Amino acid sequence: MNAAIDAIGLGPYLFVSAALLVLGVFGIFLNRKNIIVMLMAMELILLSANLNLVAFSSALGDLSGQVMVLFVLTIAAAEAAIGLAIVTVYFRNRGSIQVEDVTMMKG
Amino acid sequence: MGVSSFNWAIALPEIALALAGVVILAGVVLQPKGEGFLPATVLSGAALLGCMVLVLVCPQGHGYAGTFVNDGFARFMKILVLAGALVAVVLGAGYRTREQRTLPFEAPVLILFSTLGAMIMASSANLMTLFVGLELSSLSIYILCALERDNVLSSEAGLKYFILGSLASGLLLYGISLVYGFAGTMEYTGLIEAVRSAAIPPMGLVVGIVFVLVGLCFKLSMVPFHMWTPDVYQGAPTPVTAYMAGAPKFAAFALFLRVMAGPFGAVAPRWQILIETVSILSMVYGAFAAIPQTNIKRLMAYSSIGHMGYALMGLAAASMAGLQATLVYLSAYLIMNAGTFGCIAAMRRNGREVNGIADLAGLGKTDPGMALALAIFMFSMVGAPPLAGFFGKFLVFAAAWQAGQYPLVAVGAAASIVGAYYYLRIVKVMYFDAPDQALDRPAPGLLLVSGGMGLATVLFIAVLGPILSFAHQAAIALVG
Amino acid sequence: MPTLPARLAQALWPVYRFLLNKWYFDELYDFIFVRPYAVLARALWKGGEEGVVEGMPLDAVRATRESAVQAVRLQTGSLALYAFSMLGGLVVLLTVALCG
Amino acid sequence: MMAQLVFYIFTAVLLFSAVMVITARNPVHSVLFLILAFFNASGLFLVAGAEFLAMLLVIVYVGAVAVLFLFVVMMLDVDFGQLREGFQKYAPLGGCVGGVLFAELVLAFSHWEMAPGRAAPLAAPGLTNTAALGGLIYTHYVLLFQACGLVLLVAMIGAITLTLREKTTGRRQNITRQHARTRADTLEMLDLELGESVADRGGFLRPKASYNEIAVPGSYGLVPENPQDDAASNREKGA
Repeated sequence: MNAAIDAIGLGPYLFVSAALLVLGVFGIFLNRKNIIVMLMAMELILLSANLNLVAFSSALGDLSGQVMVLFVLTIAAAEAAIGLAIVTVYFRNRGSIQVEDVTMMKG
Repeated sequence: MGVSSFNWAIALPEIALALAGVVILAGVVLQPKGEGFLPATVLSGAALLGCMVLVLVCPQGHGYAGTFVNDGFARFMKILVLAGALVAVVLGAGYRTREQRTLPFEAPVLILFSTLGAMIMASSANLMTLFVGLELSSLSIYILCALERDNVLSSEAGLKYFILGSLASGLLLYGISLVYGFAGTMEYTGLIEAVRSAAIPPMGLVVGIVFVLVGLCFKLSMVPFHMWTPDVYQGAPTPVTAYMAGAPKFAAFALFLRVMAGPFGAVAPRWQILIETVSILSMVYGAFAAIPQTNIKRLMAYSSIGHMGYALMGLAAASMAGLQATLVYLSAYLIMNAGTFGCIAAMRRNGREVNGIADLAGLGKTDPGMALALAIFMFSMVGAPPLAGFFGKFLVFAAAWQAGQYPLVAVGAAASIVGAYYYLRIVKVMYFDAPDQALDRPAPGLLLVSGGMGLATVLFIAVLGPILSFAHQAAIALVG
Repeated sequence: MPTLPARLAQALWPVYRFLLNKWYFDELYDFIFVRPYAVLARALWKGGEEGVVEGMPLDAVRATRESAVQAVRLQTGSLALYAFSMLGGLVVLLTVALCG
Repeated sequence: MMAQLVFYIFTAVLLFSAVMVITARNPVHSVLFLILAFFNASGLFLVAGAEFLAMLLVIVYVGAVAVLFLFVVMMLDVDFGQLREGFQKYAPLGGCVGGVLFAELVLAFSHWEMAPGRAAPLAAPGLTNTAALGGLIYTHYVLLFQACGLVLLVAMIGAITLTLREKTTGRRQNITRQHARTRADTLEMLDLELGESVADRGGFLRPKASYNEIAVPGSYGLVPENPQDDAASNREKGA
């Protein structure tokens, strides 16, 4: 077990990650401005999960959590690239990235 | 960990598929513009077929330091996934016509990579494998949805699926992190021990399980995590929709069964009620919301929501018979779903794609063959004997009844009756409404898919025995 | 005495009428059984058959259709609402799992 | 004590910048706050003893992902003044539901229990964090490592297929050809009668076929099969 996390304890880390998760979720469903802000909120959610994994990995003295974070970072980077590509295509077709304009299909 | 115990060979199909994908991509990129689609399709189809053979011959066992497992269950699911992907690739070839060259050559290659992700999901023995496979599969699908880049509906579908899908995988990942924090490992074998060792499951573990459940329910489009389904199905190019309704669903089911019956099996009482709830909601919502639809792709979206509800009933039964019934249900669903999408992809008038249910009017006179095939699929979806859908539904209902899930059976039966209304409406439109202008002649690839699947739907009873025993082996491999 | 029956009939006129009309059995039958039955049948035909038996599936169909239209109205196409429904589902499932 | 102080400073800035990411009016500010959030999260990783991941977060996230966001926000010609302000209609209800979620999470996290019968931890004593991780991803997790490589390949395919336009809007020249041209094949002198228009003679907007000669194939539209049609279509465009 890492000395620093021993002093701080697991609780504060989990609390921060829970707060980040809720903020990220808020960013996705309360925001009405811009789709790119939604993608950023997604990054916050992934960050909260990463924070959890690192904290647990450190507290357990087990490295597999950190390996998982490594993979998640890779995948999140790929996800951001794809998301931004899709947003670009959407913008070229529609001329807008307002959240409330994404309602061509419904019912 | 010695190299010999690493068991390289058990991932042979995956490795072969990955190499094939890279080679196809590299080879086709060098082709002149616009000429790469057909070679890419043919090669991808061949790769998927070859991979199916490899799945059947490749050795079974655990390997890769506990991250990967190849057992009877994985084998069953991989065959389903590969068959679904193969159908989608063939549909893509028939869908792209001289007039409508909207799909680029990357489409079959992306389907191939997505299938690879789905196969990794089916073989996961570790939460990390689960996540990586799921993301490989989903990221390819996000791109596939938006692939008709000059079509605003397609890019909207891609955008919606991407945002909601990444939200779901974020929640899934959060759940994985909590489960890891409880158990100290992500391997299923370790998780089983850890979960069993806790007398009362602590709150943190329960929260983690619920988050994982939600992430998987999203992929299966279970109510209330289904909202993306109709929009994405409608907007995505038809072969992509056909793919999405098949292979990724099977892979998500594979994960669902593996994770819930394996690591979290010991705390089944905590999550059983959740599964029953989403199963009931999906059956009912899928049946009701399909009624006012006028677009056949949207209708199929609601239909798939309902079907996933029925298939999940087998898991809610929490018995060996239930697992087996779910697997048979999925096989039947694969066949009738692929056939229906073969017909939908063939719906063109004057070279332009049409998707309205009203466009099918008079098909019984203008194209009796296709009308007959579509009618067979619709009756099969209703669950009329002796078609494929009947056996799936019957086995699932029987398993749920034996397990004492009477409310589930009652709701399922009621939803079936409501569902029959909208499936049979299509038959009515085809045979009794005044013929409209005739649809174009379908491409040979599409005829092959719908004809073949129509035959399979009718003759399902002939292969029921082997499928049942295959499913039985798979269920045994899963539960032990 | 050929006049005896006539006189007898005259003397016991009401009885004679009673017997002549076969104890008013037909009328009685008509009053007790036929009429109510006709009324009942008519009521069932008009009210029951057309109203209830034929109407009930119609009502059920109408109710089904209406609830279907309502169900579809949830599907507004708004991304934010879709995400919100997912979160709502998550919270409900979480609460059920934690309490159960 | 020192560790706690550092932890709480990082936490405070992290949460503040996360709030700003989702509430800032200008998306560019959101991206900048996202970068700040990543820096602080990397600090938290450091406190927890994950040095390699902390550095990776700074290099990959701040260096690549956040800059990609910034690039796209600026590339898309969005009228920031028109972006709607405020939250969705159901914000109060949404806030309550989110609050319930947060409360349940905090409740579950207040006494974190670990499984009594958990497996032996996977650790590599005596190695630095980076060396240990490197050892693991190339041995235990090699399959997943390769699968992640495929994820990146898929992302690359996607980004290229979706956004690369064959029909570029700009007209591009083949520079060497352009340099090699002489005035004679470029300019054409016309003698016009009084009242006659150059348009009647094929127009001067595009001097005949020589114009297409120096074009990068495809970037000037289709090469006309005969110059007469080209001139006609040219006039239409001019009109």
